[in-house]
Amino acid sequence: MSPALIAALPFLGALLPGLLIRSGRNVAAISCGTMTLLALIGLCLHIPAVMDGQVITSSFTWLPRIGLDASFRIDGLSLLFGILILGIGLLIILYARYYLSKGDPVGQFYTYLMLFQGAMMGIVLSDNVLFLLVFWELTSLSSFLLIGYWKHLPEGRQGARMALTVTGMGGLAMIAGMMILGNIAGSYNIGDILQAKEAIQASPLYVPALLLILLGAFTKSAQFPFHFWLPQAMAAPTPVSAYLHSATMVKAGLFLMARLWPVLSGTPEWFYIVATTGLFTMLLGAVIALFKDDLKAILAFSTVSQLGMVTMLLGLGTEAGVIAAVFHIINHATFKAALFMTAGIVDHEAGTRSMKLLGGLRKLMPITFIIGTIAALSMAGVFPLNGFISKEMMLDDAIHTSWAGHPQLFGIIAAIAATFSVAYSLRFISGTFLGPVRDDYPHHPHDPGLGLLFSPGLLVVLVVLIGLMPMTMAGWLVTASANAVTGAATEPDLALWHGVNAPLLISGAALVIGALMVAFHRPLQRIWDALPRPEAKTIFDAVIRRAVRWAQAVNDGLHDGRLARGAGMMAATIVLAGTFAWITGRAGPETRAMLPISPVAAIGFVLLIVATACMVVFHRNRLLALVLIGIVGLIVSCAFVYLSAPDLALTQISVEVVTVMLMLLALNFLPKVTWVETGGLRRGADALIATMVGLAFGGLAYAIMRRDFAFDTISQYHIANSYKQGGGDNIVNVTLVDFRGYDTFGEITVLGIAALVIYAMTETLLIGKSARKLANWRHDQKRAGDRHPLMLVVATRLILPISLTVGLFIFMRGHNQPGGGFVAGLIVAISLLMQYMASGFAWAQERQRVPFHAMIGAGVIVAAATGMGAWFFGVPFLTSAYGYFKLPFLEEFELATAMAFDLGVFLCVVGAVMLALNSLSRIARRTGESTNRPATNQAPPAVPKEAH
Amino acid sequence: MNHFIIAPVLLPAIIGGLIILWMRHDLLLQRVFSTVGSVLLLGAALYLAFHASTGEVFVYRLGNWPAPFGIVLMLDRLAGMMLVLTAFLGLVVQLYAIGSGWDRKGWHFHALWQFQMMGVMGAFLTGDAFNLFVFFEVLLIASYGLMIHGGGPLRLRAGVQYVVINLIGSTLFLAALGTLYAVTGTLNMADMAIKVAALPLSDTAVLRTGAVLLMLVFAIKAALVPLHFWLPSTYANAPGPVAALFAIMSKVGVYSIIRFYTLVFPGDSAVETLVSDMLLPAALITLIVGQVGVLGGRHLGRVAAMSAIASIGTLVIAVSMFTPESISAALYYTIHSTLTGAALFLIADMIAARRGGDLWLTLRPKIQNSGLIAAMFFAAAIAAAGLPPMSGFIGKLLVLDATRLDPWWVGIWATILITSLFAIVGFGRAGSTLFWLPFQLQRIEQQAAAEGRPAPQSPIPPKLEPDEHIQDIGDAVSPTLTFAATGTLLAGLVALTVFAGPALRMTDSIADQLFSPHPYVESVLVNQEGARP
Amino acid sequence: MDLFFEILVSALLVIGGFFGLVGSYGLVKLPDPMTRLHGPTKSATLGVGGVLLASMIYFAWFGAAPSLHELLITLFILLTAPVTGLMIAKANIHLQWTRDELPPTGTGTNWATLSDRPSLMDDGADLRLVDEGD
Amino acid sequence: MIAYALTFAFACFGIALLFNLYRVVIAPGVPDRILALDTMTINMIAMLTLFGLREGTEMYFEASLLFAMVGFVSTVAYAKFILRGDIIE
Amino acid sequence: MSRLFPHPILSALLVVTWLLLVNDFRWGSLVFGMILGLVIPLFIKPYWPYRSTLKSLPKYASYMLLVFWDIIVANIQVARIVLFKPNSQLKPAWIVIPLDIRTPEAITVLAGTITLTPGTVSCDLSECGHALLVHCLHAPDPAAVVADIKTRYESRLKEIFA
Amino acid sequence: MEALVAIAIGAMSASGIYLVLRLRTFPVVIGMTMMSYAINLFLVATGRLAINKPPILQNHGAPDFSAYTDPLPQALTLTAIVISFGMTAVVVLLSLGAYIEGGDDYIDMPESDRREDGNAE
Ligand code: NA
Ligand code: NA
Repeated sequence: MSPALIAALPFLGALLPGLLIRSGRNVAAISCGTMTLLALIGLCLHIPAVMDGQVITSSFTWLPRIGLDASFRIDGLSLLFGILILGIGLLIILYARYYLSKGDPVGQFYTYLMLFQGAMMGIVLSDNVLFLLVFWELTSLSSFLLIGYWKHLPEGRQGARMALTVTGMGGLAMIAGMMILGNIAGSYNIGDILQAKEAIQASPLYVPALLLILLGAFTKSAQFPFHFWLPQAMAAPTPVSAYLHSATMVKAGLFLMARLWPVLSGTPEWFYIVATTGLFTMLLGAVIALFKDDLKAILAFSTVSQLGMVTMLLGLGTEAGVIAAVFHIINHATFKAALFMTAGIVDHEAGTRSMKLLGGLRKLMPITFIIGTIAALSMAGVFPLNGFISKEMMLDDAIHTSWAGHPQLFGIIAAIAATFSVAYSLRFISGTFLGPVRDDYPHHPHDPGLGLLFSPGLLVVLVVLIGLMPMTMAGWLVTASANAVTGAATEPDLALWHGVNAPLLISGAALVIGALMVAFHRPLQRIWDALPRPEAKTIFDAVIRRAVRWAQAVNDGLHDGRLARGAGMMAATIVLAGTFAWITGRAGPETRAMLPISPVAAIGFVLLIVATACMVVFHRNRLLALVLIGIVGLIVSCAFVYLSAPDLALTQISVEVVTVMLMLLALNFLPKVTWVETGGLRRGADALIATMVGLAFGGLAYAIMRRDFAFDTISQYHIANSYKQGGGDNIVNVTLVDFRGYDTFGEITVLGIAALVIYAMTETLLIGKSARKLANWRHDQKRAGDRHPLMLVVATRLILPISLTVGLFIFMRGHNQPGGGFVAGLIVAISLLMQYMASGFAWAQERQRVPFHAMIGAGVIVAAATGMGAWFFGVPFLTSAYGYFKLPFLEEFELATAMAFDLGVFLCVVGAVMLALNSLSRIARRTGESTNRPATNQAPPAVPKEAH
Repeated sequence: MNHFIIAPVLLPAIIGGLIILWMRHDLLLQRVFSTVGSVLLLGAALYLAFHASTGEVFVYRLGNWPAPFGIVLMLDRLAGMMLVLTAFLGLVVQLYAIGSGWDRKGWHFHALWQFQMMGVMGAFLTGDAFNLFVFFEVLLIASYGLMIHGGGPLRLRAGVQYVVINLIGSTLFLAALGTLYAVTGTLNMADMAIKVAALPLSDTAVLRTGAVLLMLVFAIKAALVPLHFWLPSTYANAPGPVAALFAIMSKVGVYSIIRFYTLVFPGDSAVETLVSDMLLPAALITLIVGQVGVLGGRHLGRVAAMSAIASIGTLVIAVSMFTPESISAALYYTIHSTLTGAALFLIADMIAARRGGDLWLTLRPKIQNSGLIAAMFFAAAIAAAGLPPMSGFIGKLLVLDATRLDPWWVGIWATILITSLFAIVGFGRAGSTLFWLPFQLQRIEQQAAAEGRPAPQSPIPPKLEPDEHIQDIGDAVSPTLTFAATGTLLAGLVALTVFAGPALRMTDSIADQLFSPHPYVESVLVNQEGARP
Repeated sequence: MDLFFEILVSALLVIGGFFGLVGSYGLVKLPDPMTRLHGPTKSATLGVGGVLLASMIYFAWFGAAPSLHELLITLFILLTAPVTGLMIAKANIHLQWTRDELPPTGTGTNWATLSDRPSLMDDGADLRLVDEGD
Repeated sequence: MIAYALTFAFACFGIALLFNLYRVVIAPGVPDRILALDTMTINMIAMLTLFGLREGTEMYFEASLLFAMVGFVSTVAYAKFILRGDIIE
Repeated sequence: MSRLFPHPILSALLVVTWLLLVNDFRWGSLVFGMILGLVIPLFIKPYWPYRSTLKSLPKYASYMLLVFWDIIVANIQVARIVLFKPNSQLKPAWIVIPLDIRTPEAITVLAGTITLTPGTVSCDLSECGHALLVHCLHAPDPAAVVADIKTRYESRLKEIFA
Repeated sequence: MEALVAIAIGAMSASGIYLVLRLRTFPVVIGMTMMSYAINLFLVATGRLAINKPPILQNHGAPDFSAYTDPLPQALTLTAIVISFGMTAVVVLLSLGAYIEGGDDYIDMPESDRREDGNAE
């Protein structure tokens, strides 16, 4: 079976429970089990080839450019781990079927479990480190889901997050490490990397890469100081714990260290980091495990310890160490899975996992007792179980290791750790099964059915068999995998009995002392409890809590919703970056002479500066600010006239009046005064930023104005062709409707959309809460009588036709003289607005026959249609045409498609301006103001006769 | 081909125009027209992208004026990709908006949507610097309308800020364009590239200032720190589908940076590496700020918003290298982060609709469809945090790979990887609070019920009173459609992962084209048959 | 003849400038808002009128073609200045004057600005005025 | 001669504009400010006309005309605002 | 005819306006101006519902000349007051002018005239439109001002407006 | 003359920015208007200053480039004026809407945008 398919089968299996979600536990378990079994069979089919020393690979290109390929390999190491993952997985699937209750979402459980299984298989089968990383992170994610499976338990959620955080962190470090490794080796392919030992170890980046990769491995394998997540993960359902912490997740780190052992090991860095960490973790985990009361906590810390032991063995960098490590991986998987399942059974049956509430189950649950005891004894390293053999090998390696010139240190610590292992194992047995039967178990414990017992039972059988016949049962696998790691072709000698040697003596002593420690557990516990010790979980929680608080503080402080903060930062950044760009460049001499300052200009300048200064000083009086805006606009318009930009002047001044009207409409509601709310310091800082901006912007303008263009500008073409090609004398207008008509098309769309936005928002304000607010609105202003003064009404009625004529004139002449569709549109809009102001909204609205919306839509479509008309002549969008025509008795006149386009502009402008102002005034009318139309039923003021 | 280039601009413009002209009062008709329009738009985008993929650069001379005197539209591979991405996102999110009923929360949703599309498409297609400004404004003004769609005090207030900041941005844009025009005398981007290359040394100060100001404009749009302050409140308060659509808006800024600083101001011009030197530190800080925001998020909308900022940081890190590999990585990441950001906001909206509009990351009762939404959230969060198996991981690898030769690589890698952890923790907390914590409440209630006790008061009573500006599940026209739309985005991410190879080949070819701009310039300025003299 | 028009134009310019200045000076000098209203509404009209007239004559005589369009601006200003004055006066009345301070209308009704009845031009009042006849 | 007259007129209207500005800024009430702004517009028209006269061009006629229109409308709007708060009702 | 030309005087005014705008007599402009004179009044007809017509155009022209003359005189007077009369000697006054004219157009013209002429500004109308409030800059004898206005302007306007 | 224009641009943009940094919507909007005046003048200035050389052809052609100021910046400015008008209109109404809905015219986001009592995990 292809390695890819083997890796894929669990993922396929993950889909099934989801699809069969209503079918219940059996279907889910069977389907998942089948997939697992298939994969296992597929894997086992490769055993002969692997035993021959072959490496089976298959590869699919995925991201060839960076060397991420979906490559798979099966060698001895993959085989070992694959068998563990799938084999124990199969047992877990079975066990979980009986462990989970009907109320649990079983479909989810199996999906997560299969996802996890697939991820693990991916790790062990990957032949590309980047590809391996994918699965590596997937195990973190799927274990997050598994650990948090019981969502209602706070411990479950916390444990899941903690596991994700720690292993996720390691995974991230590993990404960097793997990429460095791949860059040194020139390939991410594991086969290639394994060949590059010299290059890697000679690289200056070897140590960083090593550290980063080990960070990944240590976090995953719960090595000190990252060991704390593992016990927290015990909140998961027991089948999960049994799976993750015996055979799979935590072993991933070990797998990785073994996988990269050929290229990373053998250096002092490797030895001191890996072996030391492993040794210390072994001791630490064992010690802590002794003082835990929760069965699963004991097992968890024991796992930490046992993993430390394997790490230590790998860290030795010797072949013997690897063999012992590999063998212990197998042994640990068997007895630890059995132990977790036992603990699960106890929990399931007795209703508690706390040893304070347990004891004496030997009589009530004899089969469980036997299974648990055998497994625990193996964990203790008791003859003749499999744990014994690998522990002996470990002790043998340890006492022959010299650490920083201390030949004994390693052995002594290993021996102490072994003693504690004995102690917690024995305590597990005694605290659970031995002692008097109690009458206060939460439930009524008895042996469960075969469904729950089968898996641990089978594992215990293996424990015994491997112990008795290590070569037969596991020798081949250990050989294959150890050789895959070391690259050698040796046949390890696994034997139960090596004669009486130092390790055996140590073991014996450990057994005795361990038993004594269990006997004197109470005083030891008291000492332990009295010892001040950092609780890793507390520290982690505190770190995370602080980090989150800090992040919240930074986030809240930074994004505090103050506009001035953002705008000020923006302004300062712009000025600083712009200035930096300027000073790092070169600015040649000022080539243009200054124009003389005429008195007119001087007066205008003084007015502008005074008005601008007043604006800053008096802006709190809002109406005055508006008046000042009017003045500034007026002067700017005059400046445009002065600076040869009549079109701009027309546009600016007409836009300004509409803007002022808009603001007046809004100011009707808004407060009329802006109170002083900022301190002097803040105002000073703002003034500083403002000054910076002013200086920079003015300076830039000055620098530009005093220099000539480096090249001819493209506008020379426009000047030359405005009449010849565009048929108009007003170059600005021809530019707008022809050379750059597309800009104008976008521009009128903007205007139209603006009106739509305003309309839409008004509609929203006129419903719901805001509408109720408006209905009860109290204006803060005293109102005069005479809404529609007679003289005003009459005058505006006369002005309307005149200004329409003016608008038409501006429109028609725009192509050749200042003006055009935009200004014309504004003039017409303003003259219509005059009617609204003078005679009232309802009165004017009654006379308004074309809906403004339609005018906008029509404007955009007229402009677009004019542009598309060009297509019929096979020329691009907006290609203009014009011609001169002559009617009898009259002069020649010009017709241009640009005029049709300008008509679109005109319509859009009128529609948009009117719609916008209309919408605003509708808000005002919603505040309960009557209109002049519905008021007709009111009696007109009586005219006393005597007045005549 | 011929006139087809302009279709992505005209099609939505005309549909938008027709909607306001004739369908103002008929939502059903609007929906049909708008959807058909979006489908056609996607078709047009695919058609154009297909043609562009040959490597040919297509030029459309508006008004038949010769370049550089008129405005030209430009279609190359990059434009083609952005068109497709936009049209795809637009269609999917629009379907979400219809399904969720958001489009009936206020007026003119569909018209504004079409105009929004018009603006974005126009920005991607234009070959003229000032025209880019115009279409930026089109897309902005439409986005204002969409952002405040539905109203509500916070949304309107955030809208004011959004508009004001963008007005400053527009002002800056004009200043930059004025400066560049003053020194080069042209607005056409290809022509400007030639002028920049030929610029006498005495004028570099003005040019550099213009180039940097322009970069800052795009950085504002892209929300690069410290120009990002507008983003969190805007995105968090925008209607869900609108925030989702905004995922493409920040990309317009990034697109413009890529376009301008490969074509007009390449590193060997007088601008030198000024822009990339400024972009890189800003991008790193952006990434940090974004991920810190994810870590410290109290509100899912803001978490998603900060995640969007972080993705911009990652993206701009890649951009700032300005190598073909890094631009290719950036483009891949663009697709990824657009889809991811959109998916996150849609999911947040689905949650909000079931929580009375409440996205605070605090204990609330379990929501309807919790499992499915949780699964979607999980997938989107994985993508956002850059974990496998979603495309974020590949994107991250690509960015790491593209930066490995930079002298700052250690800092870059460390920032990217460490901040990823922030994201993992932040999203982990968010997901756990949103989807797991309610089970605790439920369990307590169930136990209480089983024991006949009155259920304890939940810590904070749920806010389930729908206000008019809050989307409620009861307003949804078709929840199925919302799931389908969100699922489509996630499927897009999966496809981007599985077909990362082909995707990267595409972005590689785009980057290659960007780094050999000669054919581009040639097709704009030299081959002008048929244009007016 | 040129000299005549030169003198005419110059005189108009001087007159315009003078009245323009006086009008604005009145705006500064006069004691209260109502009196200040008199300055600009009159003097400024003649001021700008003089200048416009000067321009018209100048271009008509010295320019290429006769030009009368300044007349349009003059007319426009003459048309609007009274309305502007009225509106500002009403604003002043609204802000600073009460019924008692103003003389009675003599018609038994109130001044419109201080009234709380609908405006004369509302509800078809213009029609009513027409019906009443002169 | 015309040149001197022009200069005189320029000076007059220039000073007038300064008076107007003074009244806009320093005023007991808003109507005064509005009046001053209105006068300013009128004076600006005069200035524009003088400028056109000096430069011998009639290119600025449209601008003057528009100033007149716009000045009227904005003055009415301001006054209406003071009178009624709502300028379109 | 009246349907086609709702405001014949207005139409003429528009033709003149157009020609002034074009500022260059051509037949084409005249034709176009006449078209405008035809179309625009139709377009604005709803905005000007109750037209009142001028009874006598010559009388109106002579009235205009009178007002024009008065404006010049007024300016000189006001200039003297502004420049030379100290504020303390100023005698501002409100006066009320009872109106005999009724049409809005006539009232408007009268009020406009008052504002444009010597030292007086029309300030308000009574609710019923039968009295006009005028402010005088310097009016030692208010009654005389009232009489002057009524005879000099109002009586003429009464004849002009139908 | 150039110096005056530059100072004017600087002064208007400085006052504009100062107002944009205020706390209430109204001064901010006014500030934006000032900014847009400044930028419009700036854009015109990028075509370099010219007096009485409006870009309107006198005799249809035979162009003498020195007789006309650069028309292109003017066209750009026109577009900019129109667009900023649309934007201003939107922001004016938006700030009014925010005032009506929110009850005050502060421009900063209220605290409720960022915080809510309760315990996250
Ligand atoms: Na335009
Ligand atoms: Na509302």
